[in-house]
Amino acid sequence: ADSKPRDGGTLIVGQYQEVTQFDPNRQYSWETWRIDRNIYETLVNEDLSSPTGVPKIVPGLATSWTVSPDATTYTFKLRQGVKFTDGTPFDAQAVQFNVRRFTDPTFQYYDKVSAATMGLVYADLASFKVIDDYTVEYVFKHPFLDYLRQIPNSGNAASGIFSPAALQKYGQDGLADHPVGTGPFKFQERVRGDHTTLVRNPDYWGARPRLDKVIFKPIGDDQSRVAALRSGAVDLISRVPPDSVATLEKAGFSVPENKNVPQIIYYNFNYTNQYLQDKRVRQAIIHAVDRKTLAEKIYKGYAGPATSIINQGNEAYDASAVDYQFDPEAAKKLIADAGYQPGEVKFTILSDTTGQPTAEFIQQQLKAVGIDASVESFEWITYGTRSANLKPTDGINLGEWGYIAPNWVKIAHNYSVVNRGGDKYSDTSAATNSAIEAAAHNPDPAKSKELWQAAAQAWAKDATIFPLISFNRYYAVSPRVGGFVWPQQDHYDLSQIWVAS
Amino acid sequence: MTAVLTVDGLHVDFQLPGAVVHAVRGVDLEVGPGEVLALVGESGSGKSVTAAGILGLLPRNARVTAGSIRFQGTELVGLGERQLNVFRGAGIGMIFQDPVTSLDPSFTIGSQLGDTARLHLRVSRNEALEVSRTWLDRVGIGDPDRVLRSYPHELSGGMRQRVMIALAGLSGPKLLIADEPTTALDATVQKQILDLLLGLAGEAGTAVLLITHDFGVVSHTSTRVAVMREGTIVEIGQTGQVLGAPSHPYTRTLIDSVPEIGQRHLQDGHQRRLLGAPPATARVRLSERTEAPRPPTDRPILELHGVTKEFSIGGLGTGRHRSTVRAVSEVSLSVRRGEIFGLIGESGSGKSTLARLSGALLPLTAGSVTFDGTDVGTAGKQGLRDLRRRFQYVFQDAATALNPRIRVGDQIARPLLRLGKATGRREATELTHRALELVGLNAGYADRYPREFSGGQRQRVGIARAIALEPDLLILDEPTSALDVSTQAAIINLLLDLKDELDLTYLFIGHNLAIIDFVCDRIGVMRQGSLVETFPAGELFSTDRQPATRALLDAVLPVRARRREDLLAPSTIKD
Amino acid sequence: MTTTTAEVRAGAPPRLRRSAAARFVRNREALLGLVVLIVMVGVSVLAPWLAPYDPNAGDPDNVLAPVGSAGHLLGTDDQGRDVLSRLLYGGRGALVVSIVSVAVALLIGTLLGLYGAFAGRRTSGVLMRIIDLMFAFPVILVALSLAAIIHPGPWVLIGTVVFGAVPYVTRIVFAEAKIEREKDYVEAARSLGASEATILRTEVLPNLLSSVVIYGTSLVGVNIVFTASLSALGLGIQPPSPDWGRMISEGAKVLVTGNPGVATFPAIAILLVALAFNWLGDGLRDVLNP
Amino acid sequence: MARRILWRLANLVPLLFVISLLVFFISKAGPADPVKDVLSEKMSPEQIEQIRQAYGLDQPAWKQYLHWLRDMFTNGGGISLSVRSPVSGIVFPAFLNTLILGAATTVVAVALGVLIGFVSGIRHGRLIDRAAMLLVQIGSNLPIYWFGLIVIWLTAVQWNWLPPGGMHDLRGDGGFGDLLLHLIAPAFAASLVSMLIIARFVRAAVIESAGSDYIRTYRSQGFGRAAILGKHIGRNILPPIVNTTGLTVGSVITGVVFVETIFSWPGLGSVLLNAIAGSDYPVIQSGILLVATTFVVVNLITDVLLDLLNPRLRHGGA
Ligand SMILES: Nc1ncnc2c1ncn2[C@@H]1O[C@H](COP(=O)(O)OP(=O)(O)OP(=O)(O)O)[C@@H](O)[C@H]1O
Ligand SMILES: Nc1ncnc2c1ncn2[C@@H]1O[C@H](COP(=O)(O)OP(=O)(O)OP(=O)(O)O)[C@@H](O)[C@H]1O
Ligand SMILES: [Mg+2]
Ligand SMILES: [Mg+2]
Repeated sequence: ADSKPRDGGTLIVGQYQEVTQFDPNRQYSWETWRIDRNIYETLVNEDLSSPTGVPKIVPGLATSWTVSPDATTYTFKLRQGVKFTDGTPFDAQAVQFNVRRFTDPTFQYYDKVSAATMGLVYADLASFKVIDDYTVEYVFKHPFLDYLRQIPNSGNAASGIFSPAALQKYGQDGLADHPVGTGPFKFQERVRGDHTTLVRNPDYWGARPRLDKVIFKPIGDDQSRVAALRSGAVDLISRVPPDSVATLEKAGFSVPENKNVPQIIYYNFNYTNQYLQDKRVRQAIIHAVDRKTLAEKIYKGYAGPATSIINQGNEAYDASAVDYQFDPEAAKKLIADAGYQPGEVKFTILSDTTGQPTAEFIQQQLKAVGIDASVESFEWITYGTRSANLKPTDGINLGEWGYIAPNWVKIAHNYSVVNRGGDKYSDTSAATNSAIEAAAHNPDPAKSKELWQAAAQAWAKDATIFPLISFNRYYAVSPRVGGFVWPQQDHYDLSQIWVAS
Repeated sequence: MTAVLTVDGLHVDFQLPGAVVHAVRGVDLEVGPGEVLALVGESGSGKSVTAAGILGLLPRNARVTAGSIRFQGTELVGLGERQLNVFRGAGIGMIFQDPVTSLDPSFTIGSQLGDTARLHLRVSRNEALEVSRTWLDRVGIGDPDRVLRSYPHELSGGMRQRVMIALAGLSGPKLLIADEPTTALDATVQKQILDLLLGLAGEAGTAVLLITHDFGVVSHTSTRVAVMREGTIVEIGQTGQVLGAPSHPYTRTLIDSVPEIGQRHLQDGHQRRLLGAPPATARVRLSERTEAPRPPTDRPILELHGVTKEFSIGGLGTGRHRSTVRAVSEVSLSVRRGEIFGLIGESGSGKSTLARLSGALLPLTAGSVTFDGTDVGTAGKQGLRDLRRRFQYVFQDAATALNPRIRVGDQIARPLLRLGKATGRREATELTHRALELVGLNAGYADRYPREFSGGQRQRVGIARAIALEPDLLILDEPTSALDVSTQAAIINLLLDLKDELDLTYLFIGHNLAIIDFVCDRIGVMRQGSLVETFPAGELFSTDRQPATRALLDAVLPVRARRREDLLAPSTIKD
Repeated sequence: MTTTTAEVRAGAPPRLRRSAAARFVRNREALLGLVVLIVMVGVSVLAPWLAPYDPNAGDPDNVLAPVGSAGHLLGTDDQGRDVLSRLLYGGRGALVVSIVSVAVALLIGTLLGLYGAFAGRRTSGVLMRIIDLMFAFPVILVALSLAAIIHPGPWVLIGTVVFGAVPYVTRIVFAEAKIEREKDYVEAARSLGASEATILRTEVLPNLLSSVVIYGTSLVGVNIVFTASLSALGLGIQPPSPDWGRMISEGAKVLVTGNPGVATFPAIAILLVALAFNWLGDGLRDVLNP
Repeated sequence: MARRILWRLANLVPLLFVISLLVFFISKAGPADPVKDVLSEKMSPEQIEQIRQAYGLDQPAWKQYLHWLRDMFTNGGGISLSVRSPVSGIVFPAFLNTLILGAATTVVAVALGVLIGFVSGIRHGRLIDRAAMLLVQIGSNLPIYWFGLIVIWLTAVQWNWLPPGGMHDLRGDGGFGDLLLHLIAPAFAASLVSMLIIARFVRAAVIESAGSDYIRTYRSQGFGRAAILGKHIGRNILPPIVNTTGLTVGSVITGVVFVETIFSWPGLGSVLLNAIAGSDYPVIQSGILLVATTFVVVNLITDVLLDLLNPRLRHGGA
């Protein structure tokens, strides 16, 4: 890691999942965006070169921008002279094509799937205008302070700009396999299940990427991924199993620590379960679980307890916020108050296999307060479908998400409570909703943090979400690799990384 | 001149789980060059085991516990496989008793003969084929080319046996051990084969150890005879002397049991039995129940009309063109209730096939079979099964007709239960034991598996299985070919007694004309798939017989010179 | 019958064969297999009395204690649960599932294979194509569908294994039965009035037993492992129930870094059971089929 | 015989049709909803509904089936519902990779299985027989999750002999030698079970054949051990070998999912697993149809070979 920066070479990244697809409007999952963002760029970027601090918003495909005081209108000056890797120019028309694809049902290239995915960010878009060849304007119905943060966001609904020509050429479904953007690397090939290769974009407008080639390889099995890193087959892996951290470090690999990454593990409640419709039971559950011990003992300190839905790394993070203390006695009392005998409350904990230790830990702790939970754990993909199709006997199910932008509170509340019909079972849902709306539609940056924290606190009252832990080790890097930085974000910048020869 | 083979005090034991069988208990033998030593004896007396022991080819569970075997002065007992291989084939040739199982089912006859030829004669592939063809010709196979390209299962019993002989003779051994080489052969071919053996002995000085039951064969072929019983040699001496003046009582019994041409079991209304035994006065039937007497009818019990059978051979993967072999051709025949119908004919003439067709064990190519008024071809599954309890088979190849994985006791008892002859396990077991005893086997053998029997014992198991069912019609395909003469006599007598008692009908296929002549009421002669003639048994020697029949008769070997004159038709006897 | 010379041989025939049980006992390997199995079953049944700890109770302060640590003979897993206790309990599901499912699969497969070999060409064709179909059907899909209908658990595993193994058994039996079908003893049995069904059951089956036993006993261990993998997909025995298969897939995480015992001991247990079945099978074959 | 082969191939059509129907309706009736998956966790019900419409999933099941059928013939199976990309591009390459692994596995299983079975059979009851059988019994009953990791750990991490997984060295040129190197560990691991079964069958067949009367005949003619073993015993044990080999090909194609996972082999197993979990029926359909075709063809070849190998069966039964 301490060798001199060097030009050329190939970096091989071992990912923990097969990536979804390289269509910026349809893609989802962090691992996909870690690739995609090298192909597609966004109007604004985050500066990912520092391991600490909320990344600064910096120019990307836009060189400058203005935000109206009410935070509804965003005007971007586009960078000139930029070309997509297929040679077509990047300009306001291209941006318009992109935006219309997922917002304008009258557009020839409108795509419902993209619209559904991108709705997360653009649902409130009132209009989009091309001012001139290099100026575009987005107008939102409500103040949207976090829009700039959302643009380069990861996971789903990132606003990467693709080449309209490519879409026209390959079709709505074809773009995914023939991605064309303006990024530092360009797509070379994807062998499904095996690898994706990117090569340096020689015409890149920004700083020349050091690497000739980056290869991403999915290795789903945790142990195999670690073995691949150790044997030198890959240079960088994500999702280091906590049990491997110490050995990897001992073997000379670096496993950077970052306690401020916008990532949180939490549990959703299933409101079709009769017991969980009672807020006292939900509160009892949170009281019953010792998140500190979970983080320190089961995860050996490679995770930190999360006691608020505002994840660490979020702009509105407040370390002192605690929803419910670890207090088994209080939990027992709450259950008794709810009218249940010990052992009467029964439900299933759904988890993916990586979360299984957590689930089993929770199960044991619930047992101590008289809740009889069983665990069902599934492979990641199976789990996804299973958790999207809950049965009334299911109790809580694992979630993993998180954002830097504080409107994460709204997103999370929507999905964990509103969409699941949880509002009915919370006495304070009206207050929570209005607090969230107030924060979301607030145009004043100075007040933003405060409002979001208040919203989160209002939400926590009736225990409709169960935050758990955040990981603080995630990547492991071979000593061959130089310049790797794990910023406060759930992706990283590859353009300035180098590998030793 | 030293003996080619010397066996001294040979003892062989079989280790069965929980028991030891002393199969051979001190056998001494000597065979000199050019000599033919005949080994006769009771079925199960250890002849085959002795023979196999010489070549070191005993089954895994057998041990030579004592004795010595010297071939041209070399001690063979205790030699390893590799050292024995020096002698096998080129030095000592062996013709096994059961040609069905002794030929490799996966290779053509040509390939099996050819391999041996190339191993021992060091000839090219083509020459090997030529040698094989010559040998098939020498053992009297008429169409060697077809046989060379055939698989063992496509040949008749006699053809397989002759292939076995060719296989052993091919490599020109100094000592030839022939274990009942002619049991499945008709008289003509038998004579041809024996002359071949004599030729080998005479010209090449080959020593021959000939195991046989047929005293005609003994007197025709051998210089000396050894008589074996219960694992030991009870008498040994010059052929003429042993046959003429046997000293051991067992030998005498044997010789007295030899059937002679021209005797009939029913003559002038008098019942006779072999060996001068009287017809049974006591009941011989197995079951206690009495059958309802059958309504007397004139309807034939079995009727064949224009029965034809073609086998298709060749085709994809066999390296030869698809073609058909006509094994049975337009045979019409009717067997009356209560008669014994004999079927004779040269080997491969279609007798066994015809028998199988009669019981609908093979689909017909053309024609019809009627059993007691029911058309077998259209009887349907259930109808056929109903018929089957009324006719039974004794198959030619006892070795393969028994299920190798089931104790013989069960193989006899199960059909009894199935067909309602016995009402419970106990009764079935009892009947099984009785049936075994009737054919001269100890009831204790019920516990054994087929491979633990001698050839003749297996054959008797087959007979026991069939008679235990007391069928109306019994098809006997060479039922006594592997039996020594005294056992054979006992079996024949048993069959006759059973028939009297139960009014059975037999279809009796055989090569031994004396036996056929003795037991049958009517006789049919087959040749190349066709039934050439049928006639009452008494007219077997009449002068207007077809040439095919005459040829068979002409080849019958006399047992003793002094009996020649006794024959009814002396003019037909040749030396 | 008075004249048979063979009858001269007097004396009661020796009973040549010992009873099947006696022969089985003499077969040392088979006996060893039986003993191992009995011990395994016994331990599983007696687990509540033998196990030093509650197999599901984790101790967060004592995770991944190494083999031989004080109080935990075989160490603890990543939840701090006692490996020995889990090992003792863990055989219950594995043994029941694998034995039941293999037995059922053998039964069905053998019946179908025999039937296919003896039925008419058309019936046999249809049957064997159905078998092809079963072959091609991913067992995972079966498992998922079953899990949807009857909830993940042992029955899903049994159903899945049966579905997966039946086509194999069927084809093995089918191919061999087709060869047997042509043999003379079958013809003989037919002539002895046996119906086709009887021939299959009492005549052909004993000749196939060796193959069936070989295949069946090979399957037992394999299927314990397979069901473990299904459990890992969330379709079988659910955590935290101790189950050898699950213990292996969970223990694999800490195989190299942590306590290798968590996965290794159940692996050895499965191996022992599998070996025991193999021995038992070989012994059984010798007894049934000397 | 030739007619029979054609007939069997013609059978393929209705068979595949039945399979596709079955698979379709089972995946429809299954617990999962193709649109509700990891992604949908993070979507509102309206968004999910939109996607559902986009893929025609709001239509009645039979229409969906017909659409799939049409897609099958017009554009290679349509679009995957969960991966949203053409099915052919997902399934074919993966299937090819599985075939490669399957072929290698079969070769290893058959070669080693026959060798071990043969040696054990000849040395029946001796030390080497017992040792060899014990070894394969142990080998084939090692849980793959455990054993595979140990193999990777030792060969890749500790000794650096073999790659830790995957099909190619991503840094190399991906030549044939490289592929072979990557095949060693997974093929070996995947072959263990079949190897045991083949070894046991071969052993039993050798023992039976070696004790048979016709082998006694060859021995009586002084054929050397090698000739008898190689040609005659070899020929007579071919049927069980062919039969179990056919089964091996089948079992490795469907059974290597776990091996694929551990050795990061980009095969059909994991593709199908994911598709099944997500009720992605276009992918399941195409995948299963490919597998089914392979099975039918392999079974057909096996059956024909078995018949050809048995002189009594060559004419298609008596
Ligand atoms: N594999 C075996 N296991 C046990 N006993 C056997 C075995 N083979 C033969 N025997 C027994 O050994 C004795 C001698 O058998 P052998 O085959 O030598 O008789 P044989 O004289 O050739 O009779 P046959 O004339 O009937 O062929 C018989 O009693 C037989 O039951
Ligand atoms: N399955 C078959 N396939 C082809 N040809 C066969 C088959 N079975 C018998 N044959 C042929 O049919 C002919 C008659 O055979 P069959 O067994 O009926 O003769 P046989 O009269 O009983 O002779 P033997 O006295 O030698 O037993 C022979 O030429 C034989 O090769
Ligand atoms: Mg004999
Ligand atoms: Mg015949």
